[in-house]
Amino acid sequence: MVQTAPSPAATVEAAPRRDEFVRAFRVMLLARLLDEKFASLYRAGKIHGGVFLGKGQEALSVAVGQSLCPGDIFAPLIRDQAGRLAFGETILDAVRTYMGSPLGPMRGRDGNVHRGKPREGYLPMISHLGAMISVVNGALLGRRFQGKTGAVGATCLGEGGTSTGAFHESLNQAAIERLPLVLVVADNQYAYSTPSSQQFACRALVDKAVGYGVTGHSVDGTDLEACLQTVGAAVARARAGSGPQLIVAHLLRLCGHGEHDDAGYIDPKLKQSPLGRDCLKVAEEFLLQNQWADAKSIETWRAEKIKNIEEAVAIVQREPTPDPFKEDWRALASEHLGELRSENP
Amino acid sequence: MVQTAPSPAATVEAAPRRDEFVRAFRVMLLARLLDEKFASLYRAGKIHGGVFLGKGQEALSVAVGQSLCPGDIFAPLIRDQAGRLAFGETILDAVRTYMGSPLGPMRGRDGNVHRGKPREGYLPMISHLGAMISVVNGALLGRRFQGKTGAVGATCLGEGGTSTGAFHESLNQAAIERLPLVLVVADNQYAYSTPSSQQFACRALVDKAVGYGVTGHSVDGTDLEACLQTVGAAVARARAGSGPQLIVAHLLRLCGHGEHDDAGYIDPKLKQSPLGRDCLKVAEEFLLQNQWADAKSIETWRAEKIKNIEEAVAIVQREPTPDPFKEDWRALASEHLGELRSENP
Amino acid sequence: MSITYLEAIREAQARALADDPRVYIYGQDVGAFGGAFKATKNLAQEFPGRVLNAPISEDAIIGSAVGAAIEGMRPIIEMQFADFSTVGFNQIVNQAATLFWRTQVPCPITIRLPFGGTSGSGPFHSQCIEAIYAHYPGIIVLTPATVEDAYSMLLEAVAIDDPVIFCEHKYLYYHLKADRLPTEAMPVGKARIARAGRDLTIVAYSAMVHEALAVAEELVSEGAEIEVVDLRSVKPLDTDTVIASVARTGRLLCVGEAWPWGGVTAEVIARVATEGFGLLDAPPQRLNAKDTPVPYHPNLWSTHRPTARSIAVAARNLLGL
Amino acid sequence: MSITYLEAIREAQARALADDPRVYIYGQDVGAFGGAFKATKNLAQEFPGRVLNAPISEDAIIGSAVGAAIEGMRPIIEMQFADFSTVGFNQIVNQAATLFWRTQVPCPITIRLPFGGTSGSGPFHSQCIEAIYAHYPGIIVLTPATVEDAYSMLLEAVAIDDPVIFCEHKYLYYHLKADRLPTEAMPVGKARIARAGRDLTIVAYSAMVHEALAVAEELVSEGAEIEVVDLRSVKPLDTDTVIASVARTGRLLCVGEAWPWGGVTAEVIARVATEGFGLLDAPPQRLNAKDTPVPYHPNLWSTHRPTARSIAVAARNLLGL
Ligand SMILES: Cc1ncc(C[n+]2csc(CCOP(=O)(O)OP(=O)(O)O)c2C)c(N)n1
Ligand SMILES: Cc1ncc(C[n+]2csc(CCOP(=O)(O)OP(=O)(O)O)c2C)c(N)n1
Ligand SMILES: [Mg+2]
Ligand SMILES: [Mg+2]
Repeated sequence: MVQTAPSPAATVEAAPRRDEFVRAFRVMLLARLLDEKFASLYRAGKIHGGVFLGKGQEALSVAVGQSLCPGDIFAPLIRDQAGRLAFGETILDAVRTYMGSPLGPMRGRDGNVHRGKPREGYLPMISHLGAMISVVNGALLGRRFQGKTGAVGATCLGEGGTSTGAFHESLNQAAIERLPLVLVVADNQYAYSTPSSQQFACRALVDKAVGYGVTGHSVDGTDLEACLQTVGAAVARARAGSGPQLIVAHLLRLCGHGEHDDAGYIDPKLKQSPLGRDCLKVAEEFLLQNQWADAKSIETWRAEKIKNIEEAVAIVQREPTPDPFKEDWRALASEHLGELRSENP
Repeated sequence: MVQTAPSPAATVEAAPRRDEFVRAFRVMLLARLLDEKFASLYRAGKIHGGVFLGKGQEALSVAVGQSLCPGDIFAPLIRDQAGRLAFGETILDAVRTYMGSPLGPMRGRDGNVHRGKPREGYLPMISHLGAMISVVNGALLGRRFQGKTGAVGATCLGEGGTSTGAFHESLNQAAIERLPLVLVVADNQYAYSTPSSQQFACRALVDKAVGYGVTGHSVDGTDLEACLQTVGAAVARARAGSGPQLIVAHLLRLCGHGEHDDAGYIDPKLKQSPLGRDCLKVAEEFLLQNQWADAKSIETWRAEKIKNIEEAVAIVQREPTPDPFKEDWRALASEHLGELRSENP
Repeated sequence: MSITYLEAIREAQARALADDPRVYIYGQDVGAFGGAFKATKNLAQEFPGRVLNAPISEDAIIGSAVGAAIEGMRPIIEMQFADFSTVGFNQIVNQAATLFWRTQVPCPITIRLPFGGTSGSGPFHSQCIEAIYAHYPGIIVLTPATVEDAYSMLLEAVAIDDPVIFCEHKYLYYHLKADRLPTEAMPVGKARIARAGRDLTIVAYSAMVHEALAVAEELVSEGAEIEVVDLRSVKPLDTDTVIASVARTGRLLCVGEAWPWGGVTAEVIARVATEGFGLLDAPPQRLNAKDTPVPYHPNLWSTHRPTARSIAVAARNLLGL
Repeated sequence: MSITYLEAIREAQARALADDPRVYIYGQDVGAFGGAFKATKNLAQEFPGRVLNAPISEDAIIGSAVGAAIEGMRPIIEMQFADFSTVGFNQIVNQAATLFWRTQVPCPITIRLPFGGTSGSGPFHSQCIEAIYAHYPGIIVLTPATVEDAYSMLLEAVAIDDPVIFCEHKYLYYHLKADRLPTEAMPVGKARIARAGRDLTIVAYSAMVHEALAVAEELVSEGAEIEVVDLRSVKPLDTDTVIASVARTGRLLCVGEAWPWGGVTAEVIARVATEGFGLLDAPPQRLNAKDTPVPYHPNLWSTHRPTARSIAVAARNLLGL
């Protein structure tokens, strides 16, 4: 897959590490480019509703998606384009959901980041922060009831989301049941406009772990290699039966809360600090430095991914839009228990 | 107040300590006797609905009520008869609420442990566990807005209540706003029938404090002197501006969840362990040992309190019961915005 | 042999656990203790590992049920009291209720809500909140009024591929007895003519069915034949049966133990008025609890909710007696 | 000069803060940022220390407002979206709503819910959930439809001694403009005849008022004079004004953007059917959103909710046009 010849520095032991890194980098790149495409479609008025990007969070996110195996469970959040792709989401599904295509997994009923395929262990978030964690717990419990072992469930949250009662109840629930849950918190310094100082008062978010009796991990979210290692280790621990793992990654959101937001409130000092580094650039430099890839291959990858994205967008733009007259307008699986009265005709 | 002559052991410095202890003991005794009266009224079918006792928790509870000053805020929970009395509740108010008297603070509209006088800083619990903490926060915030300083807000919870989202959100909220909140958790080993092992998985509940950035305190809840000291110190810290204080007391519930419950599920080993000691007996022995009181005075106190209780019950039993035709059946303070349609005539 | 409404609920759960390995029970104190009301008595012992105590975390309890349902399980969740479901509200109305519509993956969870007033239980252990769930799309809300329905509808609830709010009335738990469990049952979604009559239709559900039946009995001596319709399920609501009854009687009184604004009685009257207007010989009437929290003292409580006494007054008014 | 519905809400808050030292604002991002919709723009700067950012803790946000109210404050709480109030639900319906009834201590808190559908917002940022609050005793639920009402009713909400759910429609935020802020206003609790007519009464509230007005305008050419009643407040509900209108027109269509079961339309029709039955010349009708979550794609969204198009169909049916 990697198109550069192994550099002298790359020993035999380094090869898997390199492969993993390169694989992750390529997904990050794709995620960034796809996010940028969504942003430009948004600016062009081609997307209804909000657009939420993961800029600056790709290293962490890809590490989560890539640490999971088929059969695992993943409930990503709004800034997880990279993790979604790494877990197996297709570009087409992402574009279809943003554009509201009836052929996408949400069929135009739900949109943007609210997408998933529950049957494939890929859970579609609802908007209420913290609400997906217990759903992952339940999926893991379900597996346990069925005697299926070995699977891990991962889910992502912002530091703002840790203030929800749902976060607390579900992490505690996972701890009591000793579920293989990996809860990944991206402390990106802001919840919308609210700085972390107005969100929690503990010295470090990871200090919460001890109060639940779960393992805590802290990681530099701008450093892909660190993310791969920390998340990989946490997933392995969970899989091995060590119970829930809480990962807190430190980084900065490098975009607005959504594309409608210019994020003028972000402290410039933070942008200049190590937290403000762009994980994609850092990873690219690392690649080049280690000669795990050269500039040309990176350009090739980029071009290739842009092509893939443009193709997907072109396909979706030719697809029909949802037809309200073909909708069954039924919220129940039990057809015979539906009601169709006093509604909009 | 103390009717025994100072023992030789009681030095001048010990006098305030002794007075505090004796005062607390007498309230504990009253609380226990009042609880017992409620239990016997319940068995006699004279109380509608449940009866919830604080047996085994009086030392902790009284320490909370007694550590507060007039002007402070207190939101007790179901096992806080002692704390309520120490904070200034009258026997009559307690009896009236249990009996549903229209002359009580809840006027028969609410009953048993759901009582308080918000205007006096004494907040009436709703049943939903954890829900009172943020109300205390808000009262403290209100004081802050009004420039009133120096007050502390205390509230009580069981270890089971720490599993609620409300506990988490409100403790975090208090920490962010650095409110003078004292949150007292009685880890009495069970939430109804559920043992602590099925309620949380951290090694010690007090380990939660660090995750909120608040001060944690741990105390033997069967030891009155320890409770007075620990709670007193925490209240003083809160008052001095050190932000929220989380106290976790270890003890055992020495009664059923309610009087309908024989608590057959309680592990006999726990009953035999130090946790299972009866704080009232321990305090009584301590009194006698230190010669801070003799058996005779304790008997006198007991008789006196029984008399007070019987008098109160006799009064309440002669009081009218609520008259539905005198009720205004209005849930709104804004009379002009009420509606009276399609209701039960 | 005789079996109570509460025992019927236990038996239905025992049978569901026995018949279907996908069923499990989760809730506070439902394990070895058998639940606050003993609705799961001995089930943990009879079905080891399938009846789990939960922490006091209603949000996480419901959320986890959705996750397990996605994986093919059929959880039965016990809320200790219906009133406490308000802290799990979001997971019910936004997570469970939307799953199928959003993803085509069914969400077969049954949430048992011990609900309704009993004397001395006060504002937070007495509520009838079926309407707030029925208002949301994607949820089925059942309100069995008999021992037989408690049993058969709970079994059906577990089999239904959607979230079911199962409102079991605490007053009926011990007060209602039957000789045996039913072997066949009306399907969910169908209302039942609890008593036939031709002068007035009283539509009721849950505990109020029994108050209505008492009134029907009482008013016989005054020459009135009252038909009592037991809704059984408030969502879906069997408008056809209600309207057919009104077609026979020409008069409608709808009784609910819940608060007035937007409750079952509003929905029933709105349906009859819009779809069966011409059948009404007199204005339809409704009777609800008073619009205040549920009071603690029995004197107040028995005035707050409709009773045979107040229903009889309304019925006589409607009948011109 | 022209002022939007959203600006009116900002101005009302500015004035409340200026006039009454007991008022403060608390909610996510309401501080320096000015709120997700900019409804508190510059207020933190203009009123230092009185406009506070909250953590993502709806339960604690509402609970704390109740505590502050007990101490004599008059908090204004902003929920970022109405849909997220479901995680603060318990504190609203069980804590705030019961305080006065239980203790005689008033609970003057205003909870602002940016609510209602906008294109592309999907199932969790579009909901109309006024009915679940109106169902509970002890709560006032306001639904201003005009810039003037947004301003005056919000000011009145802050002055009211009870918990007020203030439903501000996100679609109206930018779409609705007025020349100036009102200097006098109708009181809360009174409905408004938004347009007089004699053939049909359309009862609506919030954004639907404008759809109804468009229909009234449109049907003039077909010879129909439609009266439009803007409820303004859904609890209390001004039944008298509605019934007086029906007395004039004989026909009633009630329109709501919420789900059908037990919504405002059910309550209005139930009231008119029970109290104004004889005034109706035809069965009353109602029109609601479809009984599914609110869809994301504009094609679906605009079919899910009532619009001038679908209201016109229903109106023509009722008028026999
Ligand atoms: C319960 C709840 N309240 C409010 C919101 C509105 N909201 C959406 S995203 C957001 C900020 C989230 O911040 P954080 O969790 O730090 O994640 P980030 O956006 O920084 O990735 C808020 C308040 C919500 N989605 N859910
Ligand atoms: C949110 C909520 N869920 C459930 C209940 C029902 N309930 C009342 S007391 C109780 C057990 C409480 O245990 P704990 O907090 O340990 O207090 P303790 O009774 O031991 O003093 C439960 C589950 C409740 N009151 N509130
Ligand atoms: Mg953040
Ligand atoms: Mg306990």
